[in-house]
Amino acid sequence: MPPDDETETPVPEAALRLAEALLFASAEPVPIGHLQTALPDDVAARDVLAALAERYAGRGVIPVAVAGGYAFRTAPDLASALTRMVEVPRRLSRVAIETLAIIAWHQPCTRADVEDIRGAALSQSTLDALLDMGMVTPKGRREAPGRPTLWGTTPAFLSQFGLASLADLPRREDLLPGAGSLLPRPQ
Amino acid sequence: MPPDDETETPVPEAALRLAEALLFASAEPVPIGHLQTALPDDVAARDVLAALAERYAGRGVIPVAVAGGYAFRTAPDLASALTRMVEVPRRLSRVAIETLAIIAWHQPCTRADVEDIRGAALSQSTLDALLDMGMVTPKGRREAPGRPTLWGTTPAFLSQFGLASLADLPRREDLLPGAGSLLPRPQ
Amino acid sequence: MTADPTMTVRIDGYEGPLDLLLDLARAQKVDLAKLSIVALVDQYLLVVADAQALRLELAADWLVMAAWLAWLKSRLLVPDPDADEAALSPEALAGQLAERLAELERMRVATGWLNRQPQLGQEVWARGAPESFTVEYRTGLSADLPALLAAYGGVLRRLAAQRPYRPKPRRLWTVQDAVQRLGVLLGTMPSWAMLSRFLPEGLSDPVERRAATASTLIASLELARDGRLDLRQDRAFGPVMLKLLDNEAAHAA
Repeated sequence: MPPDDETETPVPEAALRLAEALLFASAEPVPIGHLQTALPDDVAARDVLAALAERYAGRGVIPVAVAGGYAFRTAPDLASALTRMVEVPRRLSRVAIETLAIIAWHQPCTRADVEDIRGAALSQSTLDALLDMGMVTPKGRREAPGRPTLWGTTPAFLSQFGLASLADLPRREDLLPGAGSLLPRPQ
Repeated sequence: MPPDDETETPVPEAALRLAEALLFASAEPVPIGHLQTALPDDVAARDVLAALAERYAGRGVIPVAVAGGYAFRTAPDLASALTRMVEVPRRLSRVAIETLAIIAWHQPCTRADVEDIRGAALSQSTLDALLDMGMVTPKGRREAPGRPTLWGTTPAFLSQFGLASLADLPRREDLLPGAGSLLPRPQ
Repeated sequence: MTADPTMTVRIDGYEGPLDLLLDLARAQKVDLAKLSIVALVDQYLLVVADAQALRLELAADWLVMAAWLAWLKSRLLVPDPDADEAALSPEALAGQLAERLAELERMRVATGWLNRQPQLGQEVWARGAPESFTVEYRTGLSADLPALLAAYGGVLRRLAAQRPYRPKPRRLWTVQDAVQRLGVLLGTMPSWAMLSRFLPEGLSDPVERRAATASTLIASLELARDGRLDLRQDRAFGPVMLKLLDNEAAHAA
């Protein structure tokens, strides 16, 4: 959530209620622009979201910035208690998440790129699982022999992992500290 | 919501958070018994729901008792503020647009004429739909056994299809050379 | 050479040569940047040899990697004095291998990072029963004139396909008709006149017009044979000219 301004203007309760209802009603993240259109002109959506975050701090459901918008999500620490109570879809397989990670950090990239990095063939069922869940989508073709399809991640990917944008992913260089300048050591 | 007991025992915050998250995440209303299984034995689901109702009193979303259990719902007074009207242009079915075309080129004509030209029965609902949309209108009756209704197009039809007058409709012969001799002429 | 003889690694459970190599590299417990490629090669070859001793069916890529690693090791230990300048040095190739392993390791770390994120539907949940405040009101039609024309064209084509073909009756101008018309008209034209002047009137259909032209030409040829008219065509494909021959003139000729 955006930080409060130095000069806090009290957010009208009516605006807070409206934002609360709007974010609650939607399963998908609500873009801030959409929220702003529902609010009176003299109330900034940003301020309302900040006030909302404050009000829900420590509660069972909290507003979070995700996939370019804002949405209510259950608090992560309730995971184990809720898992027993609500229906939980199947988790992505290890290979699927590894493939997703490679696509996320190397996008847009081809299936051959993924296979090259993993050093193993990528089964169609893995790609199909990611496609079915809407985690990846074609992003054009590479201008190379065979014009292979390029893949990239979707807003659903951001939503799945609770990311506001791709900028929330750690930088590739930071994933493996110390390996930045690899020197061959034959002996 | 159930009324508070006379003897109020403070509901633990953890129970309140869990109930809040469970009602939020469930696709179906949560039966009170189901909520109880998620709570410690010494905490009554009824008390938790009462405390939750109190906490959300006057807010944008409120826990309500609905058929089968409890669920969050948008505060009724906010519904109108949140409602967005989306215009969805209606698509005409293939049968409807064919019927409309036949009436346009052959008006005034009867339902039997349309059936004869299309070579298939015409349901009343198709004709009703065109009537509802204001595309066709009765144009008297044919002086023939049964005095069937004659149909013609309306000014709304002309404006829908951007025609100044019916004379702007392309000639049959321009649509399919030799078509003139194919058509059964009523009478 | 430096392979730990106590280390036993089984080939099954690895997704490919690179997966195994990365695991072996990790086992060196050094920064990947300080990786000993030669030690890595030895360990890999040992594992592959073990697998072959166990008569495990090895996919080709395991053996290709083994052969390439053995070659790389020999080049690293005994540099080729006649090495091609253009070719990559063994050190550069070893560096590329180390970089590939580092990238795989980075992606493994990335996978771990993603796995630690609270996943939607696994650790955190969205509203289970979202409420929609979008009201669709249906006004207007998405149909336009092309759609209407296409629909009517479709009806007409279906109709054409269903009905037996009845050719349009033709009004064909017979030679007899033409002889008769020539006889009437020639009397009114004392001088040369074009053949087209003798065609019946109101012929818009090109087929009927061509038929009438042919009939009139044949009729004029017959009349010319009988000595009743004179025919002339000044050039190929030029207009055919007709003139009545009166009996006296015919005698004179």
